Amino acid sequence: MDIELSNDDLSFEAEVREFLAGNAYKDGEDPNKWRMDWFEKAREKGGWDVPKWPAKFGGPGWTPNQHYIWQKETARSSTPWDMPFGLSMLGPVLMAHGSEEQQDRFLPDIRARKVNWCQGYSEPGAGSDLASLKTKAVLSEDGSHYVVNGTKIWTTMAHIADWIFCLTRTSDAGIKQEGITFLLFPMKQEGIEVKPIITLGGSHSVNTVFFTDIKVPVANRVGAEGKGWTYAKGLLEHERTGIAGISNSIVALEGLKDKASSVKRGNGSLMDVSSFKAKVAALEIDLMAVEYTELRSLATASAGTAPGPESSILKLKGTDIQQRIQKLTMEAGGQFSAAWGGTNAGPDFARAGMGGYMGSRVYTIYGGASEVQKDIVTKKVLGIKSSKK
Amino acid sequence: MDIELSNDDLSFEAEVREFLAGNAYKDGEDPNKWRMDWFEKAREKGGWDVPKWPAKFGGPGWTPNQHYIWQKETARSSTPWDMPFGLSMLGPVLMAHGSEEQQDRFLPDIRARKVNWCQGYSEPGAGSDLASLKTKAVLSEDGSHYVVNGTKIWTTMAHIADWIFCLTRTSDAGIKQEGITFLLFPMKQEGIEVKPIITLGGSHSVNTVFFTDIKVPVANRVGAEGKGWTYAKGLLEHERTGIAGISNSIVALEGLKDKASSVKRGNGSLMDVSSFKAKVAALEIDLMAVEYTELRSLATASAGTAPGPESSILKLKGTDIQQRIQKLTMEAGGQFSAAWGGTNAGPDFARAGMGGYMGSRVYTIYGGASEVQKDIVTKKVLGIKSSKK
Amino acid sequence: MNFDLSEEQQLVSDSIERFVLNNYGLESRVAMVQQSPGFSLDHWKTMSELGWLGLPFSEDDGGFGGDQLDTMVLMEQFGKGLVLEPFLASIVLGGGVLKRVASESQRKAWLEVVIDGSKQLALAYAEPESGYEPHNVAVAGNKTNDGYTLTGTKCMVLHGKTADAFVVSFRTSGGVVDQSGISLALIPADRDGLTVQGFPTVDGLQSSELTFNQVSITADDLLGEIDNGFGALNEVINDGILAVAAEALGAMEILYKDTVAYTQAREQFDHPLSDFQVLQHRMVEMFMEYEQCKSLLFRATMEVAAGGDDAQRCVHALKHLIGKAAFFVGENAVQTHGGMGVTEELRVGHYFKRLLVIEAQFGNTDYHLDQFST
Amino acid sequence: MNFDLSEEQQLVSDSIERFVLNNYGLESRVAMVQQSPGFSLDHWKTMSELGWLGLPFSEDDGGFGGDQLDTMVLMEQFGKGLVLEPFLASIVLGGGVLKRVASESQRKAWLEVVIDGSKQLALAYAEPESGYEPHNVAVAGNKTNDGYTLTGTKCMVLHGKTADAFVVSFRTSGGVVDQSGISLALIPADRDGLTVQGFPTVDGLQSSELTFNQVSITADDLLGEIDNGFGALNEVINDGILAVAAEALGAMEILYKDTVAYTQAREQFDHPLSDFQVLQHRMVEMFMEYEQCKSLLFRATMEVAAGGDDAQRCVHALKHLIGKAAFFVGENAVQTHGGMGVTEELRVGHYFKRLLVIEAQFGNTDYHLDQFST
Repeated sequence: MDIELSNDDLSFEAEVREFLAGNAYKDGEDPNKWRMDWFEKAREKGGWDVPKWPAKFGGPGWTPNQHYIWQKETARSSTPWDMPFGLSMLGPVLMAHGSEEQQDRFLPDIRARKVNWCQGYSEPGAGSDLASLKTKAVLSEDGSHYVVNGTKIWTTMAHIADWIFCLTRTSDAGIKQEGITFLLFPMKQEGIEVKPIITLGGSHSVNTVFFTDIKVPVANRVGAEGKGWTYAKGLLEHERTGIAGISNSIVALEGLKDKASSVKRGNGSLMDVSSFKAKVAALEIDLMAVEYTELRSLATASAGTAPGPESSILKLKGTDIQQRIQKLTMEAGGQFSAAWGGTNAGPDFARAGMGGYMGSRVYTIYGGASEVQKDIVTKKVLGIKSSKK
Repeated sequence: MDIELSNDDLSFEAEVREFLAGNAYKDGEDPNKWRMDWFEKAREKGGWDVPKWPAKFGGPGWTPNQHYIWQKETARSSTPWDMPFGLSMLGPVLMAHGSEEQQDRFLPDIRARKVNWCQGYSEPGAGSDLASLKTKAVLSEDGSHYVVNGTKIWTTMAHIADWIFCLTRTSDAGIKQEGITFLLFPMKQEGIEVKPIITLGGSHSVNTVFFTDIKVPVANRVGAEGKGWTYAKGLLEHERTGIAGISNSIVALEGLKDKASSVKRGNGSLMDVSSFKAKVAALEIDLMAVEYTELRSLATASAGTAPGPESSILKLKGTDIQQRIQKLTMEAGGQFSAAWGGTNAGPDFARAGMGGYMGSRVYTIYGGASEVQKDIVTKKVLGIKSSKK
Repeated sequence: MNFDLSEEQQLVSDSIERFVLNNYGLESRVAMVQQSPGFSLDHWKTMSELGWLGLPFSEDDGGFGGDQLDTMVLMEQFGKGLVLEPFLASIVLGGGVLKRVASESQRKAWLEVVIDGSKQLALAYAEPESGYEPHNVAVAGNKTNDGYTLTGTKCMVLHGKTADAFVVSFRTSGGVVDQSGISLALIPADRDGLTVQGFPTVDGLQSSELTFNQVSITADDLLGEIDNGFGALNEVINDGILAVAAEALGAMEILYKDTVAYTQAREQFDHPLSDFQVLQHRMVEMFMEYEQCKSLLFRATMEVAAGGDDAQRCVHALKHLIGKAAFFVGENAVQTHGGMGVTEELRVGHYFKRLLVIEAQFGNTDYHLDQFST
Repeated sequence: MNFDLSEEQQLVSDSIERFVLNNYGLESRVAMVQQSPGFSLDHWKTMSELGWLGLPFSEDDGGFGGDQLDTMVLMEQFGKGLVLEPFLASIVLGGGVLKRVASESQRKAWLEVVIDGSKQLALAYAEPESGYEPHNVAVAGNKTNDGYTLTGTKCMVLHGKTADAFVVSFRTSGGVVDQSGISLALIPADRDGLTVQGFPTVDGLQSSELTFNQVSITADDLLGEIDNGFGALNEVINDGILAVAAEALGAMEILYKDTVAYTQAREQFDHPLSDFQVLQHRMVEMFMEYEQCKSLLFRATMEVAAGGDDAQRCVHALKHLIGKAAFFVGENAVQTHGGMGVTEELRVGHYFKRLLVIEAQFGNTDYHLDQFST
C-alpha cells in the first residue's frame, strides 16, 4: 500500500500537464477549430483522444494510475466539450458486440467527433424500470429491415444528434428483459419528431422523441435480435461512473469556497460563519473519501473490464456531493439566488443559483434513480435476494 | 384559534400547582407511605389519581386543556412513581370489553396501586409482528379453564408484577390476528419462570417469561375467545402516546442545557460552541413543534376516544427527541461518558452517559418499532393500500 | 387554548380555496407569469372586492380588524395556489408598516387606496451587503434643510416594479449594524432620483432593485419617529415571516399530497410506486414534517397575535423549521416524481421553487437557528 | 499509488484474523472483561511471541520497522474481535512517544520490555478541563533543584491500572492552551505521590484517573526537550487516531455484516426482514459509510506514513468521518436487530459501545470537523 506515484507516473503527469497547458484555448481562437485540433493532437499523443478505449481500438492502454492522473488534470484544465454518447457508451458496445463491419463504419466517426449520437433508452411510463420499454421494432417480411414505432423520453441532446442508438422491443414473449433489440439509425429523417423538455433549471437538454414508421436496415442491428438488454446493461454502469463526476466536484468545491469567501458577513466572509463552514467542511471530507473510493475501484478494475456494481456506490455518493455543492452555492448567493435574469443585483455567481440547484436535482434521477441504485447494491453487493414475488 | 387559557383553565392550573406543591415529597418521609398518601389525596380531588379514566369509572372527566395542564405541571414536579400497565393499558380494556364482574374485581386494586400488572405481548421470534404470537391456551375438556404454555419476551417489570394480562393463541385457523385470546392470571405461581434480560444500558427492566401448564379459569378471560387482538390493538395506541414522553422531554432538555452550561470550553461553556449550540437549538425547535402537535391531537380527540393513528406520529417524533437528548447529554459528558462505575472522574452527570444513550436506543424499538409505525401511518393516514401480496 | 378556525376565518378560507381552484390551474398561472405585470390585475380587483386586502387593517383604517391569524388562514390558501398577486408586498409588508406608524394624513392618503387595490406599496429594507440582518442598514439619510437625501441601493424589493410607493429604511444615526438610528420613510415611486429595475425571480414572482441617487425626502415623508424605525420594521418582518410560513405550509401540503397521488397512479416494475416501502416511509416523513410545521405555525402565529413573551423566539423557530421542511418535502417530492418532477410540465417543481425563494427571504434556516439560540 | 497489502501485511492480517476467531467469541470476551485485569495476560504473551508488539518499532529498538500502515492492518483485525489487550495504550501511545523522543538509556530500559510484553506503558495527557485539546495542559511542573514536582490530575488514562510507567504531559512554560511550553516525562507507576484509580469503561476496557501529589521528577525522567513536547505528543495522538479508526472500521464491518445476516435469517410478517426495502436501503447506506471510511482511512494512513503535507488535515477528516459513520452504522445495526439489538446477548451492542468510546477519544466528530476547517 503506497500513496506515492512512481517515477513513471510522475513523468506521465508532467507530460499531461504540458499537453494541457500547451493546448489550452486562447482568446480569439475559433472554438470549433480549436476543438478539432485539440482532439487531433491528443490522438497524436497515442490515443489520448479516446483515453478509455482499449489499445486494440486505438486507445492509450493506460494503467489505473494514469487514468486517475488524466482525470484529475483535465478536470482542472481547459479542455474542449465532449459528449459521452458515442465515445463512452456506444463505442464500448460496438467493440464488444458489434460486427467488424459496424466497428469500421461507426467507430472512426465517433473518434473524430464528426457524428453526434444520442441514446434512446427511457420511455414515458417506464421511468427507472427501463426494461419495460414498449417502442416496437417489427421485422419486415423480406427480413431486410425493421420498422420502428414508439416514443423515447429524456433523450439528452436529441435535438443536435445525428444518430441514435436505440433499444426497441422485437418480442413480448418471455420476461421483459428479453425481446429487446439494439438498433442504430439516423436522427435527421422523416418520421422522427423531437420535442424539447424544459427542466426546472430553465434549460433545454432533454427531449421527447417520437418515431413513426422508421425503417432501419438489419445491418444496423447490433448483435443478436432480442439480446439488446444484455448489451445495454454494462453501458448503464459506464454511464453511472461518469455521472458521479468526482473530479469535477473537486474543482467545483474550490469554486464554492472562493464564492463564499467573497460574500461579506460581519467583519469576515460567509466562510467564517460556523454553520456554513461546517457544511462545507463535511462536504469536503465526504469528497476526499469518495475520491479514494473511486481510486480503489479503478485499482481493482482490471483493464478492459466494465465497471461493476461499485459504480452504483460512486453514482450515489458522487451525485449527492454534486447536489450539495449546488445547494451550498445557492445558499451562498442568499436572496440573490432567486433572480431569474434581467438584473445585475448581487454577486455574479449568485444570480440564478436556485436554477442551478433545481437543475441539479436530476442527478439523482437520471442514469437510474438513487432508489434503483440502492436496489442494485442490495442484490449485487450485499447479496440479498428478495423472496417476495 | 386562541393560545390563551380561559379563566377556568387558569384557575385549574393554579389548583394543580397548589396540589403538587403541597404534596411534594419531603426529605425523611417514608417514600412508600408518601406514595400511597399522594394517590389517596389525588383521589379526593375528584379522580386526579386516574386522570385518563372516564368519569363513569371515577376519572375526573377533564377537558383536553386540563389534561395538557396536568401533564405539563406533573412533568415538572415531584410525583410518585407509577406504572402504566394496570392504569393506562389494562384498565381501558376492562372498561370497554371486561364483564362487570371483572371490572369490579380488578379496577379498584389497579386504582389503589395495590396490584402491579405486566403485559404479556411480545414473543421471541415475533418482534414487531406481534400478531404472529404462539403462546398456546387450550381450553380444558370441561370448559372450566385454559392451560397456557409458551414464552413471552421483553416483559417489562415481570420480575415485580403480581398479575399479567396476556395474549394467547386459542386457534390457528384463519388469519393470524384471529384466534388470539386475552387472559389474566397471577404471576406468582408454579410454572412461571422469569429470566432477566440485561440491556446495553446495563439495566434490568425487561424479562423473558416462560409458562408451563398454567391453569387460567375461564372467568379470567376478557371478552370473547379469539377476539383478543381487537382489544389489544387500541391499547398499543395508548402505549405509544405514553412512550412519546413529550412533557418529560421538555424538562429533560432544560436539564441538558444546564449540564452543557457547566462544561467548560475555552472562555465559556459547551453551550457557546456553535456546533453543539446549533444541535440543541434544532432539538428545542422540534420539541416546540411536537408539543403543539400533541396539543392539536388532544384537542381533536373527543373525550373517551382512544388515540388514533396520530399517536404513531407522536411516538416517532417523541422518541427521536428523547434519543437526541440522551445523545447530546452523552456528547456533553465527553470522554467521561465512557466511565462505567468505580470512579468520580469528570462531571457527575457525565459518568455512564454512554449507558444512558445505549439504553435510549430501545425507545424506537419497543411499543412497535419506528418502521412499523411508519407502515401504520402509510396505511391509516396516507391511505395507501399495498397491492403486493 | 383552541385550534379551531372562527366562523369568519372558515368562510374566508373556503372562499379563497374556491378562488384558487377556479383561477390558479398550472396553465393559467404560467400564462400570468409570462405576461406583464406578472400577475392578474383582475384577480387583484377581485381580492379587493372580496375584502381580502382589508383583512389585517383596523376598522378605523377601513379594514376588517383581523390579526396575524386571519392573514395565516389567507396565506395558507394562497400557498396552495402559488398566488402571484402582491398581497405580501403591499398589504403585509408595506401596509404593515403604515398601519403601525403612519400619521393620520399618511393613513388617509394611502390606506384607503391600498385596501381598494388601486395603489400598491412595497417594502425596501435589504441591501447588497446586509446579509439577512434587517438592522444592517448602510443607505444613509444626509440631513438637509427640510429633510434628508438618500443615496444607495435597496435590493430584492418584492413587487417593486408595480409599487406606487416604497417604505424605505435608512440610517440617520449609529453604526451600520445598530438597531437604533434606523428611520423609515414612505417614498412615491416617481420621486426624482429613484430608479426601479424590475426582474423576475425563479418562482415566477417579480422583484426589483432600487437605486437612490440623491433622493430628497421631507418631514412629510417620514414614517414614525426618527432613529426609531427598527421596532416597527422588525414587527413587520415577523409578520412577513408568519405570512410566508403559512404560504409555505400550503405549498407543502400540495407537494406531499401530489406525491402520494402520483405514486399511487404510476406503475414501475409491475407495481404502483406506492407499493415500495422506501417511498412509503419517505412520504410518511414528508407528512410528519408538514404536520410539525403546521403545529409550529399555529404556535408562533398565536403567540405573536397574543403579544406573548416568547413571540420573537417562536418566529425564529418557525422560519428555521419551515426552511428545513421545505427542502425535505421539496427534494423528496421532486425525487419521487422522477424525471417528470424536474420538468416545467408538472406542478411540483413550481411549488418547490416558491419554497426556495421563501427559504431565502427574511433570513434562511441557518440564520434563524442562530438567532433562536442567541 | 497502490492499495494492495504487502505479503508481510497479508500474513499478519491473516494470523490476527485466526487469533480473533479462535479466542474472541462473545462469551470468551465477556469472561475476560469480568476478570481482573480485564484482558488476558496469556493473549498478551501470545501477541508478543508472534511479534505483533514489536511491529511499529524500528529494528534498532528491537522491533520490525513497521509504519502506520502495518498498525492499521493489525488494528482493523483487532476491531473485528473487540480485542481487549493494551496494544493501543502501551505500543501505539506510550511506545509511540518513546520511539520518537526517548534517550538511548530510556530506550534500553524500556523498549525491550515493552516489546516482549513484560512491561506496559500508558499515556496520560487529558485533564478534567482540557476538553479535546491535547495542548490544553494545566498540570504544571514546578522547578526544583534537580527537576520538577507535579501536582494535579490526568484523566481517562487508558489501561493505567496495569501500566508500569506513564508518559505524562505537563506544563513548564506558557499559558494553559499554548502549544509551546509542554514537556513530557516517563514516570514509573510506583513513584511517590502518584495515585492510580482504575475503572472500567462501557466498552469493557479499562481506564483510570491519575492523581499527582507533589510527584518529583528528575532530568532522567524527561522525554525529549523541555517545553518542546507537543510535537511528539501530537504525532502520537495522530497515530492513535489512525489506530482507533482502523479498529472502528473492523467493528463497523462486523456490524453491517451481522445486520445483513440477521435480516436474512429473521422472519417477520411472513417474510425475512431482508425483504423489506427500507431495511435493504438502510443496509446499503451502512455499507457505503463503511466503504467511505475505508477509503479515507487508507488515504489518511498513507498520507501520514509518507509524511505528506496534507497529513494533519486528513487525520482530522478521518476522525470526523469515522465518528459520523460509527453513529450511523451502530444505531442502524441496533435498530435493525430490534429488541435483540439492545441486549447484552448479541454482539452488535458490544461493537457499538466500543465505537462510542472511540468516538469520544482523541476528540469527537464535531471537534475534528472544526479543526479540519480552521
